[in-house]
Amino acid sequence: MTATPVLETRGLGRRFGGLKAVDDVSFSVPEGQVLGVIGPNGAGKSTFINLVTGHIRPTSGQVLIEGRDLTGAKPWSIAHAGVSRTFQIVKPFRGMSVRENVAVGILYGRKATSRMSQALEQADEVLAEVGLSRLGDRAPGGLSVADARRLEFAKALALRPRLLLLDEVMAGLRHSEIEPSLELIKSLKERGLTIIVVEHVMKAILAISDQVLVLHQGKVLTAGEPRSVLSDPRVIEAYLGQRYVQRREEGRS
Amino acid sequence: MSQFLQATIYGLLQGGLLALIAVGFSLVWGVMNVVNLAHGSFVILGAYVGWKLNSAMGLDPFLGMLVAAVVLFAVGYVLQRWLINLVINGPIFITLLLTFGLDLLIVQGMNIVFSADYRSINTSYAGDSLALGSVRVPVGRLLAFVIALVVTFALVALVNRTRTGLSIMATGMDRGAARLMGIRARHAYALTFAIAAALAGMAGTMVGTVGTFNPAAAGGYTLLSFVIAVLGGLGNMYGALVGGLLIGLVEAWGGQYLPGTWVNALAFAVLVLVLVFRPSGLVGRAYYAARQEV
Amino acid sequence: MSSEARTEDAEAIERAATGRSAREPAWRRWLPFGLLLLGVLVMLGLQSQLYSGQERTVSAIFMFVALAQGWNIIGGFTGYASFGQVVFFGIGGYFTAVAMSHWGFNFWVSLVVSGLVSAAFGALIGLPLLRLKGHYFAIATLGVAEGMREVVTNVPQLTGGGAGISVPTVGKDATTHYLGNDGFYLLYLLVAALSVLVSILVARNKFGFALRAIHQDEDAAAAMGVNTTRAKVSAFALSGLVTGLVGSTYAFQQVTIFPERLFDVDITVLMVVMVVIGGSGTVLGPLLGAVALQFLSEYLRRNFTEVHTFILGAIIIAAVVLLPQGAVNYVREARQSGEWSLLANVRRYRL
Amino acid sequence: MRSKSKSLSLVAVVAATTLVAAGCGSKGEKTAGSGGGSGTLTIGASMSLTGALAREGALTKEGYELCQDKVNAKGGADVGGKKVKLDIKFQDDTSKPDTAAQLVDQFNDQGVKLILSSYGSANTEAQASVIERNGQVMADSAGADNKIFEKGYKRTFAVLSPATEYAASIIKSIKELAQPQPKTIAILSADDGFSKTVAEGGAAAAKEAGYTVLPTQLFPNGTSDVSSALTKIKGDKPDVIIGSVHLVEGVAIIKQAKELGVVPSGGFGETVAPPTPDFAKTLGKDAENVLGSSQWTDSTKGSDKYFGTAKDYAKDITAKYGHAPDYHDAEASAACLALVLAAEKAGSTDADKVRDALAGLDTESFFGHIKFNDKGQNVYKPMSVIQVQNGKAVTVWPTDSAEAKMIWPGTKQ
Repeated sequence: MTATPVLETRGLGRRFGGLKAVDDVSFSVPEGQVLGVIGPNGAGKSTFINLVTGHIRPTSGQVLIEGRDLTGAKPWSIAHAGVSRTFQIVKPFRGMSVRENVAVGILYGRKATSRMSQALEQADEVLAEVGLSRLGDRAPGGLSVADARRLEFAKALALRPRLLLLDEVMAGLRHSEIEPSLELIKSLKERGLTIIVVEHVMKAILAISDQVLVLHQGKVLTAGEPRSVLSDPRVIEAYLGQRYVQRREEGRS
Repeated sequence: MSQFLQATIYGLLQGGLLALIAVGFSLVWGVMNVVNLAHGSFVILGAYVGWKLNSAMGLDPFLGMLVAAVVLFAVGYVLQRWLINLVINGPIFITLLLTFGLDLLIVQGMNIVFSADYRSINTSYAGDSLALGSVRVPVGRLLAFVIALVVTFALVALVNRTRTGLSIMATGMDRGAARLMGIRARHAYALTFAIAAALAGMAGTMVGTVGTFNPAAAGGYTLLSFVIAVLGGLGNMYGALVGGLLIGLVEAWGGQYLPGTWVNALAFAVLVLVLVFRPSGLVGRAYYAARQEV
Repeated sequence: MSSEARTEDAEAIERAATGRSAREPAWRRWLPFGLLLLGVLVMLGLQSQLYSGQERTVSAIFMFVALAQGWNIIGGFTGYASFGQVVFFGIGGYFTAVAMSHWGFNFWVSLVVSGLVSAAFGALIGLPLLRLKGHYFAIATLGVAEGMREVVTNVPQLTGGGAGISVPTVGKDATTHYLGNDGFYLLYLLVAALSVLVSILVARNKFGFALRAIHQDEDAAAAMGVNTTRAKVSAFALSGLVTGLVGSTYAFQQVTIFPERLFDVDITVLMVVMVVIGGSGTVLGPLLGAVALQFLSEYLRRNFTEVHTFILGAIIIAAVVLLPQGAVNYVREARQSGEWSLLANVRRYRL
Repeated sequence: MRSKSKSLSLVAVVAATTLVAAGCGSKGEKTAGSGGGSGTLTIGASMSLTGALAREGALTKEGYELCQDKVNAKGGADVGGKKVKLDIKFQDDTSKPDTAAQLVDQFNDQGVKLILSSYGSANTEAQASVIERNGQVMADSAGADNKIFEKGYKRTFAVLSPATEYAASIIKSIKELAQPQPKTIAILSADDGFSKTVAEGGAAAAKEAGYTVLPTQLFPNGTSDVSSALTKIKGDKPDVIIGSVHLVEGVAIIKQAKELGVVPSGGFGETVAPPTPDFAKTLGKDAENVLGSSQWTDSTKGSDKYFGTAKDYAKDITAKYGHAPDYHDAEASAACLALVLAAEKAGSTDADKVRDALAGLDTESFFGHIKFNDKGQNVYKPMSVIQVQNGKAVTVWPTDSAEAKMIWPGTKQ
């Protein structure tokens, strides 16, 4: 394919002392696709996101966003380049109302406005998208787990991103709560957003990913179309474990 | 040359004393993330205890400092257990302010009780000095230096080897986990603070023996403790020792070779540079570097 | 730290109450400015009621209002506890003294330039120091302030060193004639009003959002496109500007200034005490705190000549233990939760 | 937002009302406290009772209090033919110049025009400029730095000899009495304005006396570690070490000189440290034979109707405060005395009249001769040089009031 990918990494790596948290990761995400990233705990998934979003400087390799080399750029530059992310541990601005939380992204995001009232109005729109309208005046401290995750979503969307990185947005959610977020991601995809989803919830990965990337001990174990990747014996052995296979067998018969 | 040697000896001896003052400060900071602005007033309080015992009943300060240690231990325990623990979870300037209030209280209290007159503990021997060639080694400071080293090492041993010590460390590293292990954080904290106060008290008595003191002198020792704790890496007790000696030398040499009183600026310059370029301290990494509230 | 989190939650309830909806009526947007104006007018009216010396006493209150507001920008909104804030006071004061006595500047020029110089200094030391967090930042700034005092002491040919430096205020070499207590009352009132105005603007505009975001979570703020470095440095410079202006005014009022006083750590501590007791991160808190504490210490000094600092220490301790979140925030929370008991309040930070 | 604005207005009101209240409060004071004419002679005194200068501040207060007692014991001062009681209002300036100046202004509000100075040159200097502006009058008991008197102030009068005399008088006494005569003199000085002026005065006098003077070594004001300054001069083997110091640095010099084996062939001279009883108390036998200079000793010549002689004064202090008189006590009492005598001479408590009376004052007192030059300094009173002998400070110079012979050399090799 000729179109420049939204995100491309070349031999991206980061070592902490002796440990290689992320090691020589190269791949690319084409426009409008959803990439699922899986791997056991400590496989380097979050580090990988932090490298892409500039929260950690890579020790080797490159990060290209829509062809521009943004290796080692500061988080805010990355954000202005159209990449936004959620945090695995939600990071709401506790001193502010939910609405104001989102407004920050609108005031400083890619299409930044500096008119306060305008920003707050747009914030309400974003809250509506993720279904938090009714909570605009509340303090984030009081939100339920699900709503807190929705707020992370809203804050990320407030930047009007082209690429969205979701770091375990479904962790700790009940099944009933997972559905709506899946719907949300799908709708975003339909709007042409490119999305990277880091998840443990296989169901979610299968449901939404066009491609899946498996990290293991910082390296790319394999990548490709979801079902084939998930049935790859190395992946099963490294990550999913036998029980998962058995369940799938049972599921078939 | 002999000038340089003299300055070096003197700096080292002074540094040992400073280390003893700072090690407790550093421990408190490391374990409970409290910067105790009243630390210097503990030093002076200790000096007064030693002075009273000496002037009232002629007790030798190097014995008196043990009493000072006991008294300050009690004071420290009470303050932490029933006062500082009340705000220990607050943002940093809350604890800073509380200890500042304490400092006002103690210093002004000493002013009222002992008056602001300068005091000094007199011994027949502390002022004498051994002559090594052209260089003199003052007896009192030498004694203080040796004691400072011994006590510091004893403290390290206590913290690393005994159950109490371990409980303190554990609480410092992860209060939640420590509680699960059945350690009572309040008690552990109070102990830590008490130990720090006791050391400050001992050091104070020695300060009073080799020098002069009055309540107003408290602030200076708090500041020095800052510098040394940061140099050594907070909570790192050996670090505090190295930091103390280093500051002692820096000031002695600076005093020799810098014009005017530029030497005063030196300590702070070192402090800021270390913070900017090596925030975890010069000596390895601080035990509690992870606890910088990042 | 989880403890931090718990405390933030409490603040959250309160601050959320102030969360403005998009459809805020215009008159409310202008209310704070109106009230500020009203306050200034009241103070102007008050002047006629005061003896010259009382004017000076009240001027001291204005001075601390401005100092507290200055600290609040970096310490309250941004959450970086600067314990060397007095360095801006000192630099502002000494620049004015030196400019007026050596370089023949008149006061008004010196005032403005002193402010700018302090701001520049803030930016300069901000770049390296603002990478430090919590206590480390606090102590680094403290070190800068103490160090700067020694520097000033050691260049006597310029600053007069420990012997102090005098601004020419009478005779032919007086570049600006001394303002007298009436004049300084107005000048300090102006500076105080300015500081409050700055504070109001910061509290409600885009910049203030960035600072509050940084206070709460710096990573998240950066991820949302806030150039945290620029925001923090600007905040530090801005607080330096305000503090420097006060220092400059102080130097001219004192005529003769000394390093020990101009870089006196007690001044920093007073700023912090005032902000914390009043309520940090709010516009009103520092104002209240400064007024209250100045009245209190003045009253104590007059009536307990021997033991007033002792009492002040006790009061600070009590205040910190009972009202750790500051009066303003306490009232707001209490309004929200209906929990007015101070004892319940103590639990918040208790071990 | 709402709560914010509400309370904001609240503050404005609260502040306003409280301030107005304060205003009225002191309006009351004004009528009560104003000195002019009424039955009392009211004097305002801002003291350093807390903070860095608390010690000297306390002594100064003693001096002012004793003055009040003495004058009132005689039924008060005789102003314009009628006896008026002396009423000194004390306020704490917490050792801070700005507060000291502010207090002078506050006294002015209350109609208190006659002021007794705070302790130390910094505070006094800050006060002097305000005094000048308010048309008050100040008797300066402790601000000796000549700098204060170079400003052309007309309303501040210092009873004490100027700073330049402190070290110079020691040099003069050595020149006159010391046998064998020293050759090299080293001067160590604290880095505050007063001490530096003292050191300059000393150096000048020493050069004039034909001694070799080593470059002055500075150390921080109030430090208890002067080792580096001592190590620097050790090599040059000075015959006399002069310290321009306060008590704490003075003690440090003697202690650490011993530790470092710095032993001048002649002896030590340390301006104001040795005269204070604490000096000998703190240093024990090491204090022996150290020279010091004092504004006053109990053998100072002269007497006056309120305090009698210096010896009487010493008795009174000891009786009232249970310690031997410190020269700070005497300075303070003398300043107070000067104001009282001036008021009597003027026959009025009016500031301008008292000022003129002070300018023309020329009298003997327990403190020695009190007479001011046109700058307001008392240059007519010689300073006494004392020496610690057997744990007690005794006057050795000027010889006409000496209690003992100067022991020289003061140090045993």
